[in-house]
Amino acid sequence: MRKSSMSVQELPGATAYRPTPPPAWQPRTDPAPLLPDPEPYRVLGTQAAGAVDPELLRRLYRELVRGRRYNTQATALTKQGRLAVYPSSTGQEACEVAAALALEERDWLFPSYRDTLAAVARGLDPVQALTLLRGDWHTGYDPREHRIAPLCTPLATQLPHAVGLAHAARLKGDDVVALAMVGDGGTSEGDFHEALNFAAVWQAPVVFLVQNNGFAISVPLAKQTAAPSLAHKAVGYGMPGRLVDGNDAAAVHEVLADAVARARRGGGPTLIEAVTYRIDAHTNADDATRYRGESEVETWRAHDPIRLLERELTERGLIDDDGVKAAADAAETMAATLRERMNADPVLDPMDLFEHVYAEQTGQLREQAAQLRAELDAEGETR
Amino acid sequence: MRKSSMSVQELPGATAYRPTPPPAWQPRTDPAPLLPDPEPYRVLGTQAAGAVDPELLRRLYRELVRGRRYNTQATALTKQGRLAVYPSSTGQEACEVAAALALEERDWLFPSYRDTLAAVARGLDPVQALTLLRGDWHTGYDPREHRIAPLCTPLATQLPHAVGLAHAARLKGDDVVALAMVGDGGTSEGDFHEALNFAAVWQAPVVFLVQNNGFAISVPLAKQTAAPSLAHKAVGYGMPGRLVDGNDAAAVHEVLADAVARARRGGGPTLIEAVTYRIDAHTNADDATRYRGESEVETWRAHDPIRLLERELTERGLIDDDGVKAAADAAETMAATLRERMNADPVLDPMDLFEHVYAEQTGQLREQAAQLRAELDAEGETR
Amino acid sequence: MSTAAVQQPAGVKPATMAQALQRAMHDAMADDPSVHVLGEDVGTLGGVFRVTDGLAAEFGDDRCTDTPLAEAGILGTAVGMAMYGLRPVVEMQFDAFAYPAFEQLISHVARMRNRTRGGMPLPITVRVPYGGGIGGVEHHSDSSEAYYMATPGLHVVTPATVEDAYGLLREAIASDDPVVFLEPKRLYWSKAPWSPDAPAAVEPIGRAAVRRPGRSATLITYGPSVPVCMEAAEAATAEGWDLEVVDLRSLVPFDDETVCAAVRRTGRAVVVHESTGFGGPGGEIAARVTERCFHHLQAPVLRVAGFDIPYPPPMLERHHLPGVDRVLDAVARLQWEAES
Amino acid sequence: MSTAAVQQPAGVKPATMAQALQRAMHDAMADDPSVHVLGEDVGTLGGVFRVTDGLAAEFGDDRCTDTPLAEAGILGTAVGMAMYGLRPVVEMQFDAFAYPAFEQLISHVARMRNRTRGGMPLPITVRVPYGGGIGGVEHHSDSSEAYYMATPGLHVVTPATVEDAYGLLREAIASDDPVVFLEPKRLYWSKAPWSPDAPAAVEPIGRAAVRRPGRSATLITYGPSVPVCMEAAEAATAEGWDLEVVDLRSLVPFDDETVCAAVRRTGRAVVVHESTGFGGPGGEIAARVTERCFHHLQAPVLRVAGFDIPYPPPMLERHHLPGVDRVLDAVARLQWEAES
Ligand SMILES: Cc1ncc(C[n+]2csc(CCOP(=O)(O)OP(=O)(O)O)c2C)c(N)n1
Ligand SMILES: Cc1ncc(C[n+]2csc(CCOP(=O)(O)OP(=O)(O)O)c2C)c(N)n1
Ligand SMILES: [Mg+2]
Ligand SMILES: [Mg+2]
Repeated sequence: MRKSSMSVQELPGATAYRPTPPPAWQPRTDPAPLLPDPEPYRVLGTQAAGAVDPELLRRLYRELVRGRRYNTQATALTKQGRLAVYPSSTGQEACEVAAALALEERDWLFPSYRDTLAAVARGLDPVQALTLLRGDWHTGYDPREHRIAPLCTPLATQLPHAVGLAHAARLKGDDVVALAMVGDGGTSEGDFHEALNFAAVWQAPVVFLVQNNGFAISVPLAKQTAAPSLAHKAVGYGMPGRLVDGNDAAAVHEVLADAVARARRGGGPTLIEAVTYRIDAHTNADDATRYRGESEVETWRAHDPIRLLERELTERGLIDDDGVKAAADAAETMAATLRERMNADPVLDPMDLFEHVYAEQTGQLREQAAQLRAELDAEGETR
Repeated sequence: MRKSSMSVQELPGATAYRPTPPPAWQPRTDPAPLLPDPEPYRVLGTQAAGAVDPELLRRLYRELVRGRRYNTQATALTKQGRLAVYPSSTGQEACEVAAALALEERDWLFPSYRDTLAAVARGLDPVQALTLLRGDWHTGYDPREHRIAPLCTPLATQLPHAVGLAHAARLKGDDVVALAMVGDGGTSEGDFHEALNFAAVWQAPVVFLVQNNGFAISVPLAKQTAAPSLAHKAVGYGMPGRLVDGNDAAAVHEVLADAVARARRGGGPTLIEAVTYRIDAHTNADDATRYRGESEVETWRAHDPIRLLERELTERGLIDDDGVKAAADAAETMAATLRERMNADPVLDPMDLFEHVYAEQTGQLREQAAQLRAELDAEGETR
Repeated sequence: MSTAAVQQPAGVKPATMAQALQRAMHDAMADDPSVHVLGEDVGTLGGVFRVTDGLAAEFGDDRCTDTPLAEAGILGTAVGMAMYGLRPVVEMQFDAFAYPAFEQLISHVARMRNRTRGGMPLPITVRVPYGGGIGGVEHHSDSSEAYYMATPGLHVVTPATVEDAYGLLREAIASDDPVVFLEPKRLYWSKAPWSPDAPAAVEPIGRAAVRRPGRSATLITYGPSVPVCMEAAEAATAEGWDLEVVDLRSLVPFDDETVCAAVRRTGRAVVVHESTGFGGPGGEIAARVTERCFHHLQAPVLRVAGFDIPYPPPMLERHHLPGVDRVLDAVARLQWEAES
Repeated sequence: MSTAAVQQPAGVKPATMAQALQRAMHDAMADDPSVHVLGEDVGTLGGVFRVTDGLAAEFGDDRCTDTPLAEAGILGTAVGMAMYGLRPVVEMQFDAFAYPAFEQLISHVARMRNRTRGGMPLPITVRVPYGGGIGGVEHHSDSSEAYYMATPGLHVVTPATVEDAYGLLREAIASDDPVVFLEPKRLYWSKAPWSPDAPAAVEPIGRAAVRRPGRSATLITYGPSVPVCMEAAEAATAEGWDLEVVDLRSLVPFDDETVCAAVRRTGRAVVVHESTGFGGPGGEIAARVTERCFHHLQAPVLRVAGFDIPYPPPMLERHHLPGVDRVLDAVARLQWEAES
């Protein structure tokens, strides 16, 4: 046989033919433990509820009640023209509150525009939380002081931030976990993918909480994804996916707390899908009747997070009427204060426009500031 | 009990407390069938090989031999300064060739910069395939004539194109499948994610072939992903993931052909990970010794795609020396012609710069073209 | 304006710019089955500004499609659709939400025709609601036109009138080139008498329009700043200035002819836009006008633009947006002393 | 230059710009443990241009990290790292491959300080090898500076000399603001005598440098076009022109003072850059110089730029790039007749 120039025998390193798998092949992780349960995890109304610290349940309850009142109050403020816009989390309070309560003070929260309640439940002044939506500034608080990243509007872009921060904290040897919140729609963005991949490769101490509230504005989940569940995306990054009933505050809290603890002990990131529902329209500016029927909303009202928890507490005698009343009263007080404070016009200085664009004002900005200053002065004179 | 304003009993639609899952919960697809096999699928050297049409095996063989020769010739052309750069697919010929052969003429191929061989195996003139890398123009062929999208350099950006084209074809009622090729590194890009999600939601007739060749330039797979395999990403989109030995041409061809057939009959997209290895450096400009040892390369040379197939054919008496020689000769002829044609300087017209920027040249471009024309004329005079 | 109402033929009623845009897509879809609309919430909801209202109902979900929430995916799949011969009209929900699609726009949409020597033109219209003045929270009011202008291969078009909204969008969709179609958000609800059934023909893409002739100085503007300049011109008469207003209509191609003819007539010019000044469109415009009309200029071409800052929060945006006073201040700085 | 070699103290040897950049990162990492380098292939390989060579070996993978292949992820995680007090230096492998990170850059990096009233500054340096002239295939030679210039909140810096490469990069890394640091690819291998152990101090970010004084006209330029302009100035002496060359060094902040002082001296100016002309940096520069120096100008400020086309293939790029002849042609068009 005349050896052709292309015969493989000529290749260096030739050895006997072995029908073996490709040399590099070894699955690096077993996919089985990464897969979410087939059904959303629930605690309330199940055996598991008995194991939960009653004080935690009572605390969750008080926060849910306060959270609902916060939502209704903020929505009312849009009608009074005191908020430019409000994306309500009514119906999603269990996720919002559990997210806040699952974190230690040193941890970081990365909220989206819908998650002002999570920030408030974490202890942020509601007026500061609502600054963005009132329109007097962008971020109304100091993120470092509260360890709450700015409310994020460009979808999913906060997720890589959370990964980077968690990674940096780990590199510095700090015991800090980042919890990042995103909607079902946000999971379609490239930034979601990139963030989860970085998190898994770096084994960063970060927890991703997807609130699947059924819609991205008008677009239902079925047009957003064909996946078995959003939690199933986890396996493609090599991190565990958990599926939880997002209206069951005890379940959300437990799943989040587990994931936070896992991240804290170096176990890496977790993706959690909380199945919930956006009871209100996308924002006050949206008209939800254009894309969904009232009967669907009704079904979900029957699965209300406050109702679920109140029943548990009542049936097990963990709360009495006074407890219920105290929670409601506290919520009312918060709402009254918020209403009153938001009814005051914020004091604004137009010259702030030129502050904090750079560490030091550039010459160009100084010129422009002078121009505005002169205009304002002239206005003042003619007033 | 004094009813507090926040008591859930007041919520409309209140019904009895039921510890049921959230109303909307119903997994939309069973994840089990979407998960890839735990080991890469193989045909050569296994029982399955007996079922493959011998003519297909011979054809694959001839194409692999020709493909390898194409790779060595193109690499040689870089040394002679006839190509600006060449990203070799040596070692990956099974994927390149199988991709071309799995498609019907009416189907579309979406190659990356490394996939000129797939285009050539599909029938594209090698000189046209290499135009980009020679540097006389960007895309050297008419994509519509050949149904081969331009070789794509920005990673993963070709994937949504493939989805859109496949979707458009389906909307038009045409029986057309798109096959998109991408590297292991490319799977980390947001565009990969968005493309696969759109494909699954739209059930577009598209097949994604990831050539996992172990590296993205110098970055090994372990720094790219923590997933059990890249094929496991499929489940997060709700499409099947397949894992295949990328050096086993028969296996790659079968898996691709299955996926193409599935797409053609309306079954939607498939993600395929072919486990292979980049034998050469990233391109001729790269120095692979900086990031990997020769012994790793040697291991893979022993799993050479041509060797695997040649053994199968020889041991089963499906090819004789003449057949081997004929394949080698055909490859040599192709290489000689290519060498000769590439040694001629392309005829370039600098005025082409202003062509095809818009359908109609703008006034601005006409001015600029006149300027260059004048410069060239002046140059001509002084020469 | 008041006489126009009297002279209106039947069918001419006040229409908003949003309605004219909707009608343009509607008519394009009716005329050409290859026109497809896609984007976030464009189907059932009809878009957050209702500009695609009714299209899905009339033409079906396959012609007007609610996509997953991913802008690079939207534009990237539109590229593939265009490769197969469709004419996608893509909606980016807000200016700043077009940024995720930037790579697809710059590296593919703008270059595909050139890369393939004309073999694969991409007749894609990318509709981008842009600019401020609507009280939007951050990321909802960017003027991103400078990015698109700096990218050869794209047409960049922006209507300022109801007639143009229809006419230019029809043209954009019919164009065999990709067009970034910038819709001034705060003009969506602006109204003018307009006949949807016999829409007036408009000048083609690439031609500027003199919206108001004048002899003292030329205001060069586009999109949301056109009404501001018209108002400024009106107010300027009190100062004895007769200002000309040129509405560019298309930033690419740029109508040097109309603009320069105007500036040569008046000898003075101010460019007005909402986009930040530094690196914004005004620099290019001032520079090219000066290159071409240097010896006709009595004063440098001035610019009135948004400040060089991130777009401010709603409660402060009025201080940022160029208004009538700022335009008149600039006109006053056109070295009129030389005149007397 | 020849005398410089004689006067060199020990340790001054020819160094390339790439080496100076490497050294700048090296020294910054050595001085400040919060400086982290991340990007594609920056670790083991030392970057495709070897600009990060040796950093991972010396400082470890955690300080110089090979990331997954995803630019938005790289810049997005860098934002998070900066939020936690680190000083990330991000490498984008090539100009066009920074586009996937555009949203992170525009919507977060540029605005975070402003959004948070100074509460959360982002001291991130984004290194972008840019421009052509290296025979790169498509998407490897873009001049993307116009996009960055049009974005308030970013500094945009680009060195043209070996000294500046070191000095400006050190400053960029030390800056509490985000800096887009544009590295002219084709100058990576340019050499100059330079002492890595006692690098010369350079003017800070925001100051332009007069690279060559002259009386006839001012060439305003930056980055890869600085050597072109120096060569043109040299050649121009044969025509009797004494050209001044101003190297901007930083596009943002822009040094109006130095530039305008130069133009006022000469009365004539040409802006030279590789980026496409239309909507490119030259428009802004010409416009602001004209606004400030109108009555000193003997001729309009002219621009020599890349054509308004997608970057051409390697074999044609020399026809696109502004070269000495094209600069001199522009100088010749500066209406010298008026002079005599
Ligand atoms: C990048 C980007 N694209 C589009 C938008 C406009 N937008 C704001 S909210 C929204 C829907 C988000 O849905 P989801 O992620 O499910 O969150 P939800 O509003 O339900 O909490 C859209 C499209 C945006 N904010 N950012
Ligand atoms: C968006 C983008 N970022 C970076 C690059 C530079 N680059 C070219 S090839 C490459 C590695 C790609 O690796 P992989 O996807 O595994 O494909 P392979 O080269 O192995 O075929 C990189 C980083 C690019 N082309 N596009
Ligand atoms: Mg949602
Ligand atoms: Mg690879």
